[in-house]
Amino acid sequence: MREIFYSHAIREAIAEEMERDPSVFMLGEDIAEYGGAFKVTQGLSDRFGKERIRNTPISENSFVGVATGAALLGFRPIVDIMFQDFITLAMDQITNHATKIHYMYGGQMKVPLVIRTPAGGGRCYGPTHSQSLEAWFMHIPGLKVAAPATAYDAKGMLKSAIRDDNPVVFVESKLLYGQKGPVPEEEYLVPLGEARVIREGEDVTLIAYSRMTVESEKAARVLEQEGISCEVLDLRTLAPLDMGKVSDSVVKTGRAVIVEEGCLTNGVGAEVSARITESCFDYLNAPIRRVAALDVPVPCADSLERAALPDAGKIVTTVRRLLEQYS
Amino acid sequence: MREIFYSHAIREAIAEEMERDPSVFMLGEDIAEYGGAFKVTQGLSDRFGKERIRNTPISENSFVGVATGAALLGFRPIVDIMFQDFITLAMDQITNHATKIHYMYGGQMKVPLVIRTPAGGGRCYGPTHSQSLEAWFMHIPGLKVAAPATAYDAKGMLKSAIRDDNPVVFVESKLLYGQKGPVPEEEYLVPLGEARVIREGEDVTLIAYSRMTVESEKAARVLEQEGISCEVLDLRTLAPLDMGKVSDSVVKTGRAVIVEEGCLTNGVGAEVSARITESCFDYLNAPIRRVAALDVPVPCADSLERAALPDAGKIVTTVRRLLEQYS
Amino acid sequence: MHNEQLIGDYRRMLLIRLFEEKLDELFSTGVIKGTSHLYAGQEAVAVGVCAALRSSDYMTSTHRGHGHFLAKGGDPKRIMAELFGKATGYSKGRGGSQHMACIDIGFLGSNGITGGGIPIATGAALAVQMKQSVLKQQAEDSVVVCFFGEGGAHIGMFHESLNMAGIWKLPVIYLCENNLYAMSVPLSEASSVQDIAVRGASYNMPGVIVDGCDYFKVREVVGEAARRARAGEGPTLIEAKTYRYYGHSKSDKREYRTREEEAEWRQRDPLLLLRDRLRNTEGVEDSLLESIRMQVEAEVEEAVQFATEIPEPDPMSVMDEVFVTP
Amino acid sequence: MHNEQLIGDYRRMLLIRLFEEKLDELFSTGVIKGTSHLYAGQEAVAVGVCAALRSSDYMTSTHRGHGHFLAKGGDPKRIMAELFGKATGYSKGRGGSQHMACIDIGFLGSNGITGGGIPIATGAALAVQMKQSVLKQQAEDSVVVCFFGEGGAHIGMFHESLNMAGIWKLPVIYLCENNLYAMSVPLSEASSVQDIAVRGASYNMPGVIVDGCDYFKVREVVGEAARRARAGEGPTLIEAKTYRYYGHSKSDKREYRTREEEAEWRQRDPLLLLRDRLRNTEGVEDSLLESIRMQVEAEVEEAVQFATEIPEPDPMSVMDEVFVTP
Ligand SMILES: Cc1ncc(C[n+]2csc(CCOP(=O)(O)OP(=O)(O)O)c2C)c(N)n1
Ligand SMILES: Cc1ncc(C[n+]2csc(CCOP(=O)(O)OP(=O)(O)O)c2C)c(N)n1
Ligand SMILES: [Mg+2]
Ligand SMILES: [Mg+2]
Repeated sequence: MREIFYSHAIREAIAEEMERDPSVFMLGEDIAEYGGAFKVTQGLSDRFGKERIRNTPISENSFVGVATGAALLGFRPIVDIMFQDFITLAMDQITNHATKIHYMYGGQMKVPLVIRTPAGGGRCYGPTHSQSLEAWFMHIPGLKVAAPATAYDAKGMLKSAIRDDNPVVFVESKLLYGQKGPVPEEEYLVPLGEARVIREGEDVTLIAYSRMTVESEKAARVLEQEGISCEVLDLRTLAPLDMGKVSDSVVKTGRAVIVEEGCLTNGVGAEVSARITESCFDYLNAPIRRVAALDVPVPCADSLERAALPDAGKIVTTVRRLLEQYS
Repeated sequence: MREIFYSHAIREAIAEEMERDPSVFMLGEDIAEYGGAFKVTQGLSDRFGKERIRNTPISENSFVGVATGAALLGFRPIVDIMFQDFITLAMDQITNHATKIHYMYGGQMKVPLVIRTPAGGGRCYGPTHSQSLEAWFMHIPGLKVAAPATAYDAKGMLKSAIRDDNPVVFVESKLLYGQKGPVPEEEYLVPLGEARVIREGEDVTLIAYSRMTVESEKAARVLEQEGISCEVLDLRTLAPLDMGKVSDSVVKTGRAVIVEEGCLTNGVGAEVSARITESCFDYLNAPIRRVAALDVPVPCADSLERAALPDAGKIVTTVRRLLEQYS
Repeated sequence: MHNEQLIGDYRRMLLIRLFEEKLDELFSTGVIKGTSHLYAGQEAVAVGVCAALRSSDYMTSTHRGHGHFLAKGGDPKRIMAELFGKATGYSKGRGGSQHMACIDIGFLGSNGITGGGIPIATGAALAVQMKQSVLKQQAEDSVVVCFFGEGGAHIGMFHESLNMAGIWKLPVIYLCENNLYAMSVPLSEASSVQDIAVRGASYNMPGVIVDGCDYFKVREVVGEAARRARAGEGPTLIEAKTYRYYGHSKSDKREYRTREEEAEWRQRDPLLLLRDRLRNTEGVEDSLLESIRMQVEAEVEEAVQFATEIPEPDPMSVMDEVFVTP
Repeated sequence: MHNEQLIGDYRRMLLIRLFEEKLDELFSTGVIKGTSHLYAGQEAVAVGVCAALRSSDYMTSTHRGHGHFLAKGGDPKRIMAELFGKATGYSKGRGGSQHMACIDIGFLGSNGITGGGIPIATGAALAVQMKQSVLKQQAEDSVVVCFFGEGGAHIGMFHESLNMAGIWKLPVIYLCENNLYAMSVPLSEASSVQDIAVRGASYNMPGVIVDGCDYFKVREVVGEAARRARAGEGPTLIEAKTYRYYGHSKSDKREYRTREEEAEWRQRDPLLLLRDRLRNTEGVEDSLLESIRMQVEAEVEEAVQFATEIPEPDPMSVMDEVFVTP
């Protein structure tokens, strides 16, 4: 199968859906000729015109609201929030409008809206350009949250998100954009809400999503050398959470380590941990551990950024220590 | 000891601190003559003038930013966000500025800023006027989050918050405003970051904060009749979390139920649960349970709102069931 | 033959007035819970606006939305039912006073967040424009009217949205109801300018001031704005100077303004102005006016009756429709 | 005797230019990581502004902040150190290019969020005003200058903040550097108006346009705005028409604009304009200009040297100063 970049997979998803459905269009800063800050939408304005690949002023809250208004009248907008850090500006329109409209007005209207937003650090961009805030979105009823780890999933899940009748925050990873992976030529969809075991193992389940899936796999390979067998689960969608898959794996291994790039406290891992405790208590052989960013703004300097963010090495250390204590 | 309203306790705290320190002032909508939507600041503009109890236009993000700017130059502003639902508009200034400035600029500047914000439902105000979003704030490094349950704590913690050199989100409860409690005439402080056991018990620890502390106590009284002995812990501060107190109690009882008014998924209880599992695993006799709002916008109609929000009855049911399963 | 539109619109203004007066009563007697923001005093704005528009046009509203909704053609029974928190209310009891919509009549929703509807209206206007240009629905020439108060004119979304509408020349009318107060805060304390309309120039759109007590003047300026919008000439900002008779919400004692000021505005009551015109220029007899009043009173009573009798929402339904299910 | 201020300011403009040129080199050779937004081309704005202000006045800046910081008196060594991610950088390596401050010289910070500094500047101005009125520090008459780009003039915080400054008559100067593009997006695609300055009228403040290539004109209009501010007459919005020579950030190939346009602007290079003036009107000899250039080149080299040699931050310090500890 051909291998393409994660970023190109996203571009293909957008192009295919725009081709298929004239009501799909994009709003965002610098997405037209410039192709977006990460070149994800490059070429799309040539192909679909600048009405459908529409540059906006720097007005995050309102262009999310504009997309919501267009969705009420039958369009399926895709909004590009250039860095996830800027989504802080749009929390009102996301929380109080886009996600509430369907329920709050008695089910009369729907808001098929996708908000694409690259998260994460590792590029020395500093505190306002490196955050992973997706945990917030899990706390908002009526919102789906997708966070693919591979080019294949990025394409298939984005296509599903665009066709979904609910608002979806689509978390991309800046560092994954440049990673290649197999993506079929023919059309396919990856449904939202289904986690995936990407490596089978016996001793401990590593639960991750987005870029941390890659780090978890690396860690699993290292640990294998030491005789520790890790099952690696890619959540893929954070809301709804596929707790069935999580439980199945944790029941099997009896141990869970959750890995995410966002800050530890009240991160994604908090919810996953709480649910595992609720559902798998009788099967747990060890406390659940979380590997996450330190509770600190993501610093700019390489040495500090590495210290703040999780990586394979930190996962290895955590798993190793857990198995020493609870083997 | 005299008993005063929770709302009056807050007013006293503000008045005392404004008296004590001329750099303390308030910004917010309708806080001057009108006294705020919940009359908390009534009379303060008469006493301190409208420069220090300053009405703002409806501009949440910017008046939080204005307060931040004033804090950089030595003031200690208190911002009133009329309903916590509107803090969604200010997430950028809170997340990317107020809380990052100290760290991000190398420790040169500080932002002593208090953001008062009433949360919660129970008044049939509907989806945009009833939310409890405090879990988000625990995910922001550099931010303290206080959520008092009594008039005594409201006063003492607000005074501590005003004197704190860090930004503090101060979560108030609309339904508690009208509750009375003992408050001494003489000055006192309640430090931030200390939880409190408000009822001792043996079988299970109920962990709550703000209004849910009251519901948990009610539930404990009911359960006592059935021979179930509950320890009730009031977290008081959500960030930093006083895990020492939580662990001590859970180690003793072996069971924990966490209660909050916000939505279940990625709520405060998620983090507390994850930390309990991490620290008390060997002492847990039962899975941790969470009692929280359903993952739904808070509906307006009384019958629906009751169905969505947690209360003593739901706590009782949860505890009862837990002890049946894991006695 | 009388002028049917005028009489119909007078009737609608009266319906709003009596509906709100009834609500005031129901709130103060505790029949209705929650809160509510009454539209009485501003009727000529909502009804004047709708008189200039087609029923197929769109509208977004505010927290003070009952008047807008009734003007747009909302059913008083189902609005009342929503206020009573009942299952057959427009929002099935979930939204209450501040959150009602009816997509079928183009009413895109009242809104509990001040200014929150401004970008949504702008997006609806973008959708109308793109239906023409992208979806090639040549006949589509709807207009979106976006209501907000002068207090809402200070929030960032106002600026961001009007800028986008100005760039894209969207078919939208920004209708600022300047009733002098945002809750307790008078215009002068919250606004750097006396007239919100001057801000049109910041977005390359006309900024028009109109007497919001005068149904005819409102209808006229909105008519011109709608013409512009349909002709592709872009958005208009209209500021209607008006006044709300009741407090901001049910608990407000109106201490921030004088009874004299209130009395002055009452002298230019929009209903009286229109009634006098009907009498003097249109030759409408008092008997007709009287019978209209009786009809409207009955309609309001009927709405209360309806709302009282229908069932509460089933608590078991609380989680329904959080998501759209295929 | 030469005009020392002019020569000093020329020197400072040259320092900014050469500093940014050096940075461009360091980025393209991979010596520096992360990203950076170069100020070259806009020097007359930052230096002209500071020429009109006192060193005790305050400033907030943007993502494109090195020029502002150097103009305000920032130490090139510590700025460079921050860009290198080193422990003695202004932000101890935590902030990087977009997040530097120096409270001691009134530089309240560059800012990675477009428009994010606008309310902060406004609040600083409120603090200045309240130091006078509430804290009775009679001598306090500082001014705050708030930089932002024309792209930043479309975000809600611009509107909200200027409205508050207008109401409260704050001592603040809003300095919009209109360099025609926000990343790739030209003014005409992101703005409903051609001149941002017209928006002053929305907040009851003067809106002034100035040639941002002309140090003298910038100094003059800022001088008048500062006088107004100190006299309690309130804020001013100034729009400086300017141009950035490099791409938006390091990866930008400038495909959205023509080389001809760039060449045209280069003809009115702010440094050349000031140099000619120094030569022709002030009688400054080429030898002096040459020695200034050599000094400045040395200063930049010294900064690079400094930044290269000092240590990386200790990874163990990563959690320091998340909170202020008593
Ligand atoms: C973002 C936000 N901030 C504050 C409020 C609280 N609030 C509700 S209505 C109102 C005043 C609105 O004034 P205006 O826009 O003039 O409308 P009016 O009530 O006069 O019709 C305020 C402050 C809110 N609902 N939303
Ligand atoms: C809120 C926010 N949105 C988007 C960005 C990404 N971004 C950084 S600079 C920039 C363009 C800013 O343009 P302008 O204000 O004109 O300043 P200039 O770069 O031209 O100096 C954009 C879109 C950001 N940093 N913050
Ligand atoms: Mg008003
Ligand atoms: Mg620019």
